[in-house]
Amino acid sequence: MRELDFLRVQHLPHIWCVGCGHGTVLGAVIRAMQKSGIDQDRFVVVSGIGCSSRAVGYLDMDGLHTTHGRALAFATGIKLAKPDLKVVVLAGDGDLAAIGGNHLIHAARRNIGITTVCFNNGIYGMTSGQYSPLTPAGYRTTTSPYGHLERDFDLCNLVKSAGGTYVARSTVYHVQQAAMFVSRALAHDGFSFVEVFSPCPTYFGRRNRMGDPVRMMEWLRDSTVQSGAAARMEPEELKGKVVLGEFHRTVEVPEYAGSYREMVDRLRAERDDDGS
Amino acid sequence: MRELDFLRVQHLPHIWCVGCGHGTVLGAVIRAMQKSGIDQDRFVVVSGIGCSSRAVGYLDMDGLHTTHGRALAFATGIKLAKPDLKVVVLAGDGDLAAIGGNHLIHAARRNIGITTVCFNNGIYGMTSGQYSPLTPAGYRTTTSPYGHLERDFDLCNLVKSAGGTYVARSTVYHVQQAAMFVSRALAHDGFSFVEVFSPCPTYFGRRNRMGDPVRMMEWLRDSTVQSGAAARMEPEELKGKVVLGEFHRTVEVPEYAGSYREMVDRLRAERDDDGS
Amino acid sequence: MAAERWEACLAGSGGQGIITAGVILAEAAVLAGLNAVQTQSYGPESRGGASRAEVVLSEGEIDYPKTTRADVLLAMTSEACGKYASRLREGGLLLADEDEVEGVPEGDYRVVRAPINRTAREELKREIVANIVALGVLVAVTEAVPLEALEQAVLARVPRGTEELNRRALALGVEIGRKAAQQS
Amino acid sequence: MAAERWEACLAGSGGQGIITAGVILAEAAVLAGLNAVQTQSYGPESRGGASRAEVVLSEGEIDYPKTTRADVLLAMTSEACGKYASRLREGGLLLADEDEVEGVPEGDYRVVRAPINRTAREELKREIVANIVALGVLVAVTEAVPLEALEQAVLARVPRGTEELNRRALALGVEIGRKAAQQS
Amino acid sequence: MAKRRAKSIRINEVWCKDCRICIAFCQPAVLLPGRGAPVVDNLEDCTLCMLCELRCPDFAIEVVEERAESETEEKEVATAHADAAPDAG
Amino acid sequence: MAKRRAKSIRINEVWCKDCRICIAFCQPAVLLPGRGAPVVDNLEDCTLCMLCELRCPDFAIEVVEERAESETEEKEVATAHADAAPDAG
Amino acid sequence: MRMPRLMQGNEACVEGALEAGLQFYAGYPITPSTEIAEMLAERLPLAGGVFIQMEDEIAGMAAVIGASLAGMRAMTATSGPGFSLKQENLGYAAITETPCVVVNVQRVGPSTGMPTSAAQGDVMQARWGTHGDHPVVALSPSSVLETYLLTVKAFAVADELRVPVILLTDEVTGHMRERVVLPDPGTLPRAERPKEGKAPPDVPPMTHFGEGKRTFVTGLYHDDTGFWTEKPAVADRLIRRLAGKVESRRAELTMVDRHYLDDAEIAVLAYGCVARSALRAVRLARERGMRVGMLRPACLWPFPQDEVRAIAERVEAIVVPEMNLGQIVGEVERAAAGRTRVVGYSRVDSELIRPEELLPVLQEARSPGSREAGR
Amino acid sequence: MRMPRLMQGNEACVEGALEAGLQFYAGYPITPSTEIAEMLAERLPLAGGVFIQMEDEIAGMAAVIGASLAGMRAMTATSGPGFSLKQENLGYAAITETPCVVVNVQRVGPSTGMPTSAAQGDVMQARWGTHGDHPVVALSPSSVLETYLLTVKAFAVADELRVPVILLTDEVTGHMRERVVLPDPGTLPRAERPKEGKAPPDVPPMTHFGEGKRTFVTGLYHDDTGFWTEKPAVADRLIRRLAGKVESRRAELTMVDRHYLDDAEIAVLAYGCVARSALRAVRLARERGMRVGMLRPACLWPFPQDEVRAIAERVEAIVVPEMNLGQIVGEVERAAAGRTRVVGYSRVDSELIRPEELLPVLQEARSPGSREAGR
Ligand SMILES: Cc1ncc(C[n+]2csc(CCOP(=O)(O)OP(=O)(O)O)c2C)c(N)n1
Ligand SMILES: Cc1ncc(C[n+]2csc(CCOP(=O)(O)OP(=O)(O)O)c2C)c(N)n1
Ligand code: SF4
Ligand code: SF4
Ligand code: SF4
Ligand code: SF4
Repeated sequence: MRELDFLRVQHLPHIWCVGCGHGTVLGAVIRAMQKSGIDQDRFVVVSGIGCSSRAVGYLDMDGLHTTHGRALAFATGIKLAKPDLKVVVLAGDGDLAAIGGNHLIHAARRNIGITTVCFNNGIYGMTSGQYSPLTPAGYRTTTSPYGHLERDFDLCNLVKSAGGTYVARSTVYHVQQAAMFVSRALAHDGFSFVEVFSPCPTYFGRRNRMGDPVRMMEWLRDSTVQSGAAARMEPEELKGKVVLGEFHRTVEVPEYAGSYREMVDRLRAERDDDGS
Repeated sequence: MRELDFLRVQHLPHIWCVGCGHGTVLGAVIRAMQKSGIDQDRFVVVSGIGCSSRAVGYLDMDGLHTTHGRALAFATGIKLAKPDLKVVVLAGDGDLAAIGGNHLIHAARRNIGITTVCFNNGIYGMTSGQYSPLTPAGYRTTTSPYGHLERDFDLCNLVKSAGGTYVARSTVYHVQQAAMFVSRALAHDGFSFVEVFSPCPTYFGRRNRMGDPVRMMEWLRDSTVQSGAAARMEPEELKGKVVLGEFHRTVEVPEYAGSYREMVDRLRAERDDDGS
Repeated sequence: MAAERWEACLAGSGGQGIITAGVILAEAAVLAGLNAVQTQSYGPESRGGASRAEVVLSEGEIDYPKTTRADVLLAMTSEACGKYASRLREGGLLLADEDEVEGVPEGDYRVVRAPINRTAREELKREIVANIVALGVLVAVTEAVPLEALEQAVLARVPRGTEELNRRALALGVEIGRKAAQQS
Repeated sequence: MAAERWEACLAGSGGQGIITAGVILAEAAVLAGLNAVQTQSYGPESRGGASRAEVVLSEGEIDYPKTTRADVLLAMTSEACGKYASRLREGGLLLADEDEVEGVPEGDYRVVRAPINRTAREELKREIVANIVALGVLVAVTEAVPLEALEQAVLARVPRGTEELNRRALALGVEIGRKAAQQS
Repeated sequence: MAKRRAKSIRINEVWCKDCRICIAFCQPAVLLPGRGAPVVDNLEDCTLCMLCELRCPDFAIEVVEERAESETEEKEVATAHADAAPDAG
Repeated sequence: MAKRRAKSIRINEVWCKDCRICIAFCQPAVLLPGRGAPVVDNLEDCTLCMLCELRCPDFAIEVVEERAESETEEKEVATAHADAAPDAG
Repeated sequence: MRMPRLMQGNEACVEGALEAGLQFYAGYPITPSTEIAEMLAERLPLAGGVFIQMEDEIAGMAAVIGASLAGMRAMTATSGPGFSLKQENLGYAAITETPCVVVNVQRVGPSTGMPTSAAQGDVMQARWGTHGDHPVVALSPSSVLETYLLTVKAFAVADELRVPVILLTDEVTGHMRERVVLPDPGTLPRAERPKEGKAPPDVPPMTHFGEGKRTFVTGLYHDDTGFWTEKPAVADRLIRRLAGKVESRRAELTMVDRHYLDDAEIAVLAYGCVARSALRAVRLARERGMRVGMLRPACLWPFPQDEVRAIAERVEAIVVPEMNLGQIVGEVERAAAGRTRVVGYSRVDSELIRPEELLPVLQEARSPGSREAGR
Repeated sequence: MRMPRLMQGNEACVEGALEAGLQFYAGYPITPSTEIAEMLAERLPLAGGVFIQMEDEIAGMAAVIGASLAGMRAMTATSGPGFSLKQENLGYAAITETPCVVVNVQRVGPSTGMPTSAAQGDVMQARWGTHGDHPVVALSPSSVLETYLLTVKAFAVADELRVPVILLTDEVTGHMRERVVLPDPGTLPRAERPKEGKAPPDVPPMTHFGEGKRTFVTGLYHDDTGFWTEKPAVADRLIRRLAGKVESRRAELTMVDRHYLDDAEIAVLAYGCVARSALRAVRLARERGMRVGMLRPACLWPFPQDEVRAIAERVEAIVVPEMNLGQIVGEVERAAAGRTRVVGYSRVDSELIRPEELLPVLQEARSPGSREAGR
């Protein structure tokens, strides 16, 4: 398996549970990286804290496992310091959208050249199953024992509204699509965001009668619909379905780290002209 | 002036600069409150830190002047503790959208019954003029001396995407419209958000050749367009213009504090039934 | 039954219900009027890595809450056995799964082996109740708590609808425990 | 010129350029080879509330950086005058705006009044240079720093294009300062 | 209904910061710059659009309508109260 | 081009956690549950869709294509390496 | 007295909070405190209260303060990283005199550290974690029962003094299950928030939002009306009163257990889970004929300096074992002020200190030089 | 030597940082530190570096660490509220051994407090603000020139020891303008980050992102490869090494000024802006014939305990004036360990302590009982 070239195999098997989707997302990310043609040593992967965030430890490349929710803020420092590096953030929905929500919208607003992959399992896995901002209403978690009352974000829509310039969603069931989106995200010059549904059978599954990993995969298959198909469906039919696809892509907005470098170069050239 | 009934007049004149729009926004908010028919003693006004956030000190009602950026999180506690109170957050663009951005999107997601008025001057006034997430690209501030490189949020769009159920924008030039939007926001059961452009002649103005308060008002007049008119304009014409109007209003989403109370009542009724 | 201070260490891998077993044992002791403390140790990968529960029983005050010189070690895996055998006091009891634990380290303690997992898997068709079988074995061999208290504690903690299964698991555990004790 | 330790307190309201005046005075001192420290005090409403600059000059080390017993107090408003007059040392100099400051508190100090704001407003048509006029007055009366150094410091700090205005403001300040000193 | 007209325009000179917004956007040019606060020039032209009052950032200008006698009295009190402590905050 | 077929399906039993996702979604039912890891039942039916490998959360299953000799060799090394330290982390 | 039962430390905290009249919980999950949130998510709605999981710890602390100001008894629970994030708003609670309880179930730090293991590394942070001078009350239980009792106490102190109170527990105490016999409901003292006319001179009466009092609350320095001020004299009075209201009640807040101190030559000072190890070590030492005693403070802040000073007068050494690199030992040194030798002992590898390992330390403390004490 | 010029404290910090090779600044505006950001927004791009204003202080600290790990010299500046928010990531910098400089221009706390006034209320927070045990180096300048010098030093220490270094200044020192003569560029010592083969035994060599080393960095306990571990022995080694690398360099890090101590009966220990008041008070006291001397630590953490102890042996009392309710005075008490009387003096009304007000305190320290010292 070529994927193993990008893994610190000495640390496998990984800590993830039986049937946890995070390993599948990681595989998709690796294949997209390998397809990108970018040298393994030009990547820096950055994460927060959570089961998903451990992914960066398994990748055999520069990696930064930061504090909970802050991956994008650390990544912003790296990208601005070394704009030539390909900075990739891998983290969970809790990490990116709960405690890290502010960094997400601001990174998107700046359109900084970071590719973010959100491992969305709709729950806090690492801390054993509390609700996250991506837990759909009505589902049970340890902190919503009577069914969740809050609505979940449409994270792709949020990132787009905040200013992200490549935005897409897929699932580990649709693993090839997920890899394709990540690979387009990597090719994109600007803030790119891919949300991948990744089951947590242990906590999300068990509490919601889907403890079997296979059952969770079926759920991903049955509760989602591709954007193309969705466009042809009635609102009624779409109820309870999540739409997958590429939602936004624009190349008209300048990437931030590049703009900054340009400004620096311009200012220094002006100064040198003045000086001469 | 009826407005004075809602002010702690002993603390006037307020600290705001000559021509600062914050006093005008405050006046509009007061008139909307008075029009709402809600008892003065049923309001709690909550703010963060900034020139604008001082507004809550001048209002003669329950008021909470919190830490920078956290107004909505404090307000959430108040609303959940006493759902019958009318909780109103008054704060600046820096407070709400920079450090407080996460609380803003989560309050919107929960659709908690808080009315938020953003005093948007596109700058940090209190700390003397650094850029904010609402500073438009290209403008000069003390921390963007060469012209601002980042894009600003479309805050109304962001709040709508996050889940807010009443979203509108106006300016102090259009002060009557601003008051009308705030008054509709107060009437709305759910998370309501009104962005009001409010000039900071001292810092935003002076750095951008608009130090004169009158000049800033003209700028608000000339750089904005009403949504009705905007709908009939070509994209070319709209360039550089900010659209004003009501952008979103839905009553289909339940208000969070109310839903929570309902759940509590249901659970307790069930338990009591069990017990009998 | 425990008099002064009696210590048990229950060790296996995550997902084997080791901690639940420890809790039930402590609860049984409380039901029986004893003082009890139960502690545990687990890693972030609680769903796979090593897992350990410690139970201290006494008729009096329990100061230090963890085991120091365990009276009993229940080892559900080889790894657990190798790691914790040294915690046994001289003359203590090492209770090992007959199939899963290979090669018991040398030491001054009594070794009892019982087919805990096999019984759960084959007799009860539910590997998940191995922990209850283990409790049956442990209490049969040590008489740390009265069996009635143990049964009551088991039934109070297991999910509704599984009472019968667990009752049987406990009974089978006691049975193989007695048998094993005689053989050892 | 300042020998041991010379202290000035400049007080007025926000927006009057009081702090700038303090900075310029300190810079002039540095240009003249003196040691100088300038500190300030301001509230959040810096654009309206009270504003104060303190300048300490010395030929040697300056330990405590604020005024304790000021040699000079420049008071641009009545409020400032009332608030800080007590900081003057015995025999110190109170320099007050002739029109803005009403009723100088009693004390053992010399009082000099000059039409600082009026000169800026009427002679120079720019109230904003009142601080520079004040500096002229202050240095004319006290000779705390050489006038050339002061002019150099003023010109180095004012916005480009306003040099001539400020030069005139300074000259007028010196003029009314000398006149006022004679009269007092 | 009789034509509505302004009885007076009151300016709180202690609160007014002389930003001149009221002056600049008054269509009939009722107000003129003064020393530190606007002055009312031709009251009779006032159309009672109220924008000066609504836009004033300092609650410092009040347009009093001819008829609204009783309401005015009430306000008098509040304004006086306000003047009593002009330098707090 | 010759019809592509699987040469072998290798399962890393140390890494495999027996989630059975590979088994459940294999259309031609090539794989069957085993003791602790899937077993290959009828290799010949494999359509080389690769979904089992792509979806495996544990990098534990590899479908080796008939022709891809050289590439396979390479991997052998990596897999061996992996097995060397199965309990780290 | 209620039935004996086996109870987890975190559960005892929940039971104590509910007994104290908890109505509002806002927090953010973090190991090893999460059980508190989870149990309250289930229990609070049934008690007519409110549970909310906020977007982060900062928001959790903020919502707690908001709810408390609206009149509810409110708390949050967290562990190291979350405790660090709550610091700014903890200071806000202090300056605004908002009663609330913050539970920190300590784990190994710094940073993410070892999330599932116990430590006592946040003791000094509990005292000094937020910027600026501020009063702190921090209680530290050593058993499951005491977790219950101190939780009830925490609410009483918070309400009475209008201060945030920190319950500083640890992974061992929080996750340990222990036989407890809880006191009957309603038998433990509960305090009311000070009301107009019934408030002590140094704690202002509290009005809540929605009571028609037009209450204004700010984190700026403020005068007696609550409005901001920059007047130095008012500022001085405020900050000294805030510190003073805790400082002047040092005696009432001090809670210490004494064991075998009467004839002791060596005293051990230990708190939290380590006190369990220490007590056993003391007993083992006594068995070996050493005259060792123990002082266990259950209230760490304010620190029981007078009690320590008194003991320092009488013993040859005070040994302070901690699961950190030496935090409370510094306070002991300060209180002892040279009157006796103070010997720290640190264990920072995530394992609870074992009684046996303290014996050589005690030995060494009695006759220094025989071995290198501490590690 | 360069031309004399009048320079602001915050400006000196900027000049020092640029002299030290600063390449990256990320922060969030806050009074009274903002000038640092504003000047760097102008200067850094011209120097080829990067300035960014982040969405909050947490992000500012995070970006600084990220940039440092990518090889840039990086810093941030803030004041109390922001310093509280940065605590979690400060601990992350400590455990990941990421060099960086954090400037805290202290203002009056707690909470929003008095934003435009000076205090020294964050001194203990600088030591203990983040959860868990962690090493801290904190420098505190008393003048504009020293702000420059200590900023350069801060970067040198950060790079050499791979630690975050805190520059603890205050509103007075930060906003004060003073005549300075800066040393010639390049004349002050600069350190390099430890490299493979050239690293001291207790500071691991540093590799940066983008160097092809596949560096892995985590805030979990980790082994020498940087990978997470839960092994107690490895954890123990890590945390003790982290603390030890600063502790073992206590002597090198200690920087104290001594004034008139030779024959002193009373010593004053003061730091930061208050040292200016204290020095004048000492001189005034000498004029009045009192034998008073002064010790001024410029490095507060690690605290110069040996120096204090040595003085405690010789004087009748040590007076510690601070613009807080008594923070460093606790360290002095601890170090003095009963060898001399320690007298604190607090001023917390936002005004700089005046030399005259210290005279009665000194008097009282010499002959206790004559009046109530302190306030
Ligand atoms: C500041 C802070 N708060 C809380 C935690 C505890 N914590 C660790 S991971 C996590 C959430 C994990 O959820 P997610 O990011 O969705 O990842 P998953 O584990 O589900 O993959 C939480 C709350 C922490 N480590 N730090
Ligand atoms: C945690 C924290 N960070 C920074 C500050 C400093 N600060 C005070 S107000 C403010 C921004 C004000 O901008 P905005 O909210 O837009 O209000 P405005 O003053 O422009 O009305 C900042 C950065 C603070 N008080 N607390
Ligand atoms: S707890 Fe959930 S998210 Fe975490 S490893 Fe297990 S399945 Fe995956
Ligand atoms: S600084 Fe700007 S925002 Fe603040 S009061 Fe002045 S004009 Fe208003
Ligand atoms: S998908 Fe992978 S882990 Fe799951 S059973 Fe198949 S080979 Fe094993
Ligand atoms: S490659 Fe496809 S057909 Fe072949 S075994 Fe895997 S899932 Fe089945």
